[in-house]
Amino acid sequence: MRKVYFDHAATTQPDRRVVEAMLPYLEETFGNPSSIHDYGSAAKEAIEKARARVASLINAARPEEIYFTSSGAEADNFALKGIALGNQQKGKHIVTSQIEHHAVMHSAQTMEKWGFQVTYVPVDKYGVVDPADVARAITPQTTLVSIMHANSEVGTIQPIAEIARITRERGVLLHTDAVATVGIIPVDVKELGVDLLSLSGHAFYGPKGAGALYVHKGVRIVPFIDGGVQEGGRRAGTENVPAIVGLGVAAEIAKAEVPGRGAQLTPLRDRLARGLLERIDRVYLNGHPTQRLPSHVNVCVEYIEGESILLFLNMQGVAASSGSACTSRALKASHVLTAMGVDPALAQGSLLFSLGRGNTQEDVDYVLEVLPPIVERLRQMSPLYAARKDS
Amino acid sequence: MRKVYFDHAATTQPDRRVVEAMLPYLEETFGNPSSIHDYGSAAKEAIEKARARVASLINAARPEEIYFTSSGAEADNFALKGIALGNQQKGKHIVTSQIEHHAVMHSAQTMEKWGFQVTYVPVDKYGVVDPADVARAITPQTTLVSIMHANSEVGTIQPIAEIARITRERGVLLHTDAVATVGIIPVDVKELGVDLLSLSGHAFYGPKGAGALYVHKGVRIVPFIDGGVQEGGRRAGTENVPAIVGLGVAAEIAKAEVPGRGAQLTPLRDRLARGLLERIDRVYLNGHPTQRLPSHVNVCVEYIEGESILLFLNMQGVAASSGSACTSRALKASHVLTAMGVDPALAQGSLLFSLGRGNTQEDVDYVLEVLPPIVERLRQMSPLYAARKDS
Amino acid sequence: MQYSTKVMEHFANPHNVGEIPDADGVGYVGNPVCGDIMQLYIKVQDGVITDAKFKTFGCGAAIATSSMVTDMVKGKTIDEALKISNRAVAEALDGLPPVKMHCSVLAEEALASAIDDYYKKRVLPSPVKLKVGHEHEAD
Amino acid sequence: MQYSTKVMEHFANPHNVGEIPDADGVGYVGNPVCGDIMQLYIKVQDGVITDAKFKTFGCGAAIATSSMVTDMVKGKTIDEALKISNRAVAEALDGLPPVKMHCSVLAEEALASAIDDYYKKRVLPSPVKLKVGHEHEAD
Ligand SMILES: Cc1ncc(COP(=O)(O)O)c(C=O)c1O
Ligand SMILES: Cc1ncc(COP(=O)(O)O)c(C=O)c1O
Repeated sequence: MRKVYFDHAATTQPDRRVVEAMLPYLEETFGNPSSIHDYGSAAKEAIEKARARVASLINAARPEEIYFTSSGAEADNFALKGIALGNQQKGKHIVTSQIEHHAVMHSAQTMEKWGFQVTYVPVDKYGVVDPADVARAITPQTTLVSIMHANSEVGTIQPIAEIARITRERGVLLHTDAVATVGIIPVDVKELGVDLLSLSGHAFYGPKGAGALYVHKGVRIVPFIDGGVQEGGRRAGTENVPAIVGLGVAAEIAKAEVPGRGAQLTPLRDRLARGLLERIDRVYLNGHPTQRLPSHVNVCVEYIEGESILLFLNMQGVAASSGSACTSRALKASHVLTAMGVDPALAQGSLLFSLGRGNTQEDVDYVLEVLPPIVERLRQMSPLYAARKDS
Repeated sequence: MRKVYFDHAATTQPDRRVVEAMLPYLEETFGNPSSIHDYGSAAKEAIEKARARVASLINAARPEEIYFTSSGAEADNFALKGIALGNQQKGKHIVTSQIEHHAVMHSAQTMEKWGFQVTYVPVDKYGVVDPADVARAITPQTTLVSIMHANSEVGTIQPIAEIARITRERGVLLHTDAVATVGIIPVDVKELGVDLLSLSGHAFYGPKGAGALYVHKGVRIVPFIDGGVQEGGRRAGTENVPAIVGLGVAAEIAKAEVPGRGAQLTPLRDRLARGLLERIDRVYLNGHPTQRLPSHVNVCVEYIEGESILLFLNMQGVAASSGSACTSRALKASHVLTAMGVDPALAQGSLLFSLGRGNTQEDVDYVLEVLPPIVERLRQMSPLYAARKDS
Repeated sequence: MQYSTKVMEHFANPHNVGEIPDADGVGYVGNPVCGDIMQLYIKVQDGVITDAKFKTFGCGAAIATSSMVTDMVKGKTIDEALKISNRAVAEALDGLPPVKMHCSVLAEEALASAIDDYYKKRVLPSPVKLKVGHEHEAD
Repeated sequence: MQYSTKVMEHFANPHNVGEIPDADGVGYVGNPVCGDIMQLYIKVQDGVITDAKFKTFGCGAAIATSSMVTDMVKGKTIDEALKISNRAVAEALDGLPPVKMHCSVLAEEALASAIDDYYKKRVLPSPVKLKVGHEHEAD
């Protein structure tokens, strides 16, 4: 049976070069980077090299602006909580959107419990934040605006540079969760004008266990993981040296390959989207028609539920998702689709195909072949489909 | 030149079997455990197997009581902040000791900034906490006591079971940072009677990037890393599957080997301690004479400073530390030695030799051969040594 | 997804899919916003359930529990059927993931709703206490 | 430890270790609690430093900066010597890790302290402003 991996938004397969670079640090070069002997120095050098590579990928001015974390989620928690707590003498208000990843959204909700005020700006039907809404939401108490670079479920890209012009003018810090974009499309912190940016290695052919937070020099942030002096005293815990090395190599590879990735993926994405709309009735494409990632095709299939489709797709060798991997085991409809105004029942039938560099036209055509009968079969089982035919 | 690694307290070399078990999860079995397809299921199964193994090592009743983290430091932050914030309706007071690892100590200090009260109980000259001091420190507002199982700098083992009898009687939760003991000496959460326990894979021949927090069923704890539904909704972030698998294998190996490790290390430790005292004058052994880890020899060498000794030792192929790896790049004398009442100037000359399973008697004898001339040389350079001879 | 083999069997090839046009009782529980709807039809003869069919909108567990509960009720008396708990359905499927236990609750409720409908159709006092105000409130 | 090769050379084989029994000036800065003490001896002839030696209790950087600063002052006039900044010492060592920059400060201060002592011994007004209340306060 053909195997088609269309779940790159959940995670990607590490590049062979990434894995090979990690191997020596799994066993041989095992020192603790904080130790002042050769075992430690070798490890320390390796993570500093990785830091420079990650800095270079996102065009950060200085390697010291990169703080390694264990994941994108940790980077998001660090950004929100570290900035809010570190700048609370100025005020206790932050602004974010209704379509953020749960790592941002739940951090914001936790901070509400701590006595912070949070404004969740809405999005339009394409999932786009209006910079004017951000401008209106900012108060003299606002310390941070956090808007994701691209949404990981529907692929819509946000007008971050425009928002940055507003935050800079208003003297407010800007964080962007760029887990869905770094290593996939070009990301340049200077062009974007952000003060903080989260990224995650496993999202772009790097290893699990290594993410990073970019923090512009001079920004006041308190540590999230308290403890030792690692990461300039801003992130404690013995460094995950092999994963950090892997992240560095993934960054180096991405720097070379990202410019070409869009050109490879876009035609596949469009073929898939077009094919789905043609072959299945009552299928709706989610996200912005043009301001979107080259990798994402998110659709709602009416009358049936997403998980059951995924289970049948899996039996046919196709790996896909119903949206954020973090919620795919949860019960509720995607908060992203809900914020975009998608009918909640329809949102239950959401499917995300996220393409990656290994995918081919044959993969797309295979999915277009196996999906319609699955949809038909589930619809035959659905009381909603029957009710619709009756009426 | 001979190479002697005596810095096992900073980190250990992963076991070959650990590394081999990790390899497939670095590249081939790369799925996100939250995904509902075969790639995801394979990863999910692997981490659940690891969870059962870690639970078994510490005799936890249920695998679900194990929450994977990225490090021991994260587990400590999770325990302290998660319990304090989760139980603040009861009170805002916690009790810990003056000799905790920085991950616990700095978490406690952060919580003081958040408006919590913290009592830091003292230790005696051997570094032992008196359970009676803990009993006295507990107030009706106390929600948590956190006392480390064994100190990672001097090796002193704390009377946790006795403290547990007190906390249980007083209806207070007990956390122990067992990063220095799990996988080195037998650790049994039921015998210890603790509600929470931190451990870290790289401390016992497992990988960097995976630690765990044991949380007894029913204990109220709020997430530390907010986000998705991973780890039962209590710890967000895509799981570091290879590292977790490695931690599981390290736990399995430790379960089999721990009973024998003490017998191998104790004679080496004692030979080294005796040799140092015999061959160098004005050297003082730190820690408890009997209630101590089989791995640790911590001494203070009078008139000279630790780092300069370590640098010379490194030139001779010997890797050691001046105490906690986290502070070895910092300026201040060890807070542990200070709490034990060691003279601050003397504490500057602290050296920690931490032995591990690969070490031999030849390693010990080699250190005993190369260290005395180093000490002599540095003392010749030291104004303190000259002053002492003058007087 | 950590579904048991039994769940996957019932999901992939569910038993008793369909409608019973002349059903003696029809249950309808759940709502599309929650992601699960079960419609359950029973045929009753001399107090014994002789046939059962379902239509379900929902996840793998929702379909599998629908299939299992319709299997289980066939041949049972109404009283016996009312004693089928959600746990029994889950157990018959070799267990469900914790986040999916609500599907077995839904199956129990769909059955209760169908039996309730059976009594109502016959204008008899119903022994069924339908749960209301629940996430998957009976329709 | 990320010390430069130059630092490690000076640490492993420090120049000018020792005392000058008939020194014209002796500086003593730091304290054992902070982990660094430097004792610096100078010999002065016609306003020119002809010899310098040191004894240091401290880390690798403390020893290397002691070695470097004693090298640097030899042959310099007092005025020139007073212009040697801690940065100059650190640069001569190809840099120091940020957490070790205080060692170069200590070296600058030890030199200043020795020169101050030289003036005091000759009962002359000292051009040196010793820093007080500093972590490594002059003795
Ligand atoms: C007692 C103790 N607690 C916590 C930690 C931190 O663990 P990690 O190095 O995994 O962050 C250490 C580190 O060695 C330790 O010795
Ligand atoms: C936009 C976004 N933010 C944050 C995260 C969390 O990153 P991680 O999986 O590394 O925890 C993800 C995960 O896929 C994501 O897509």
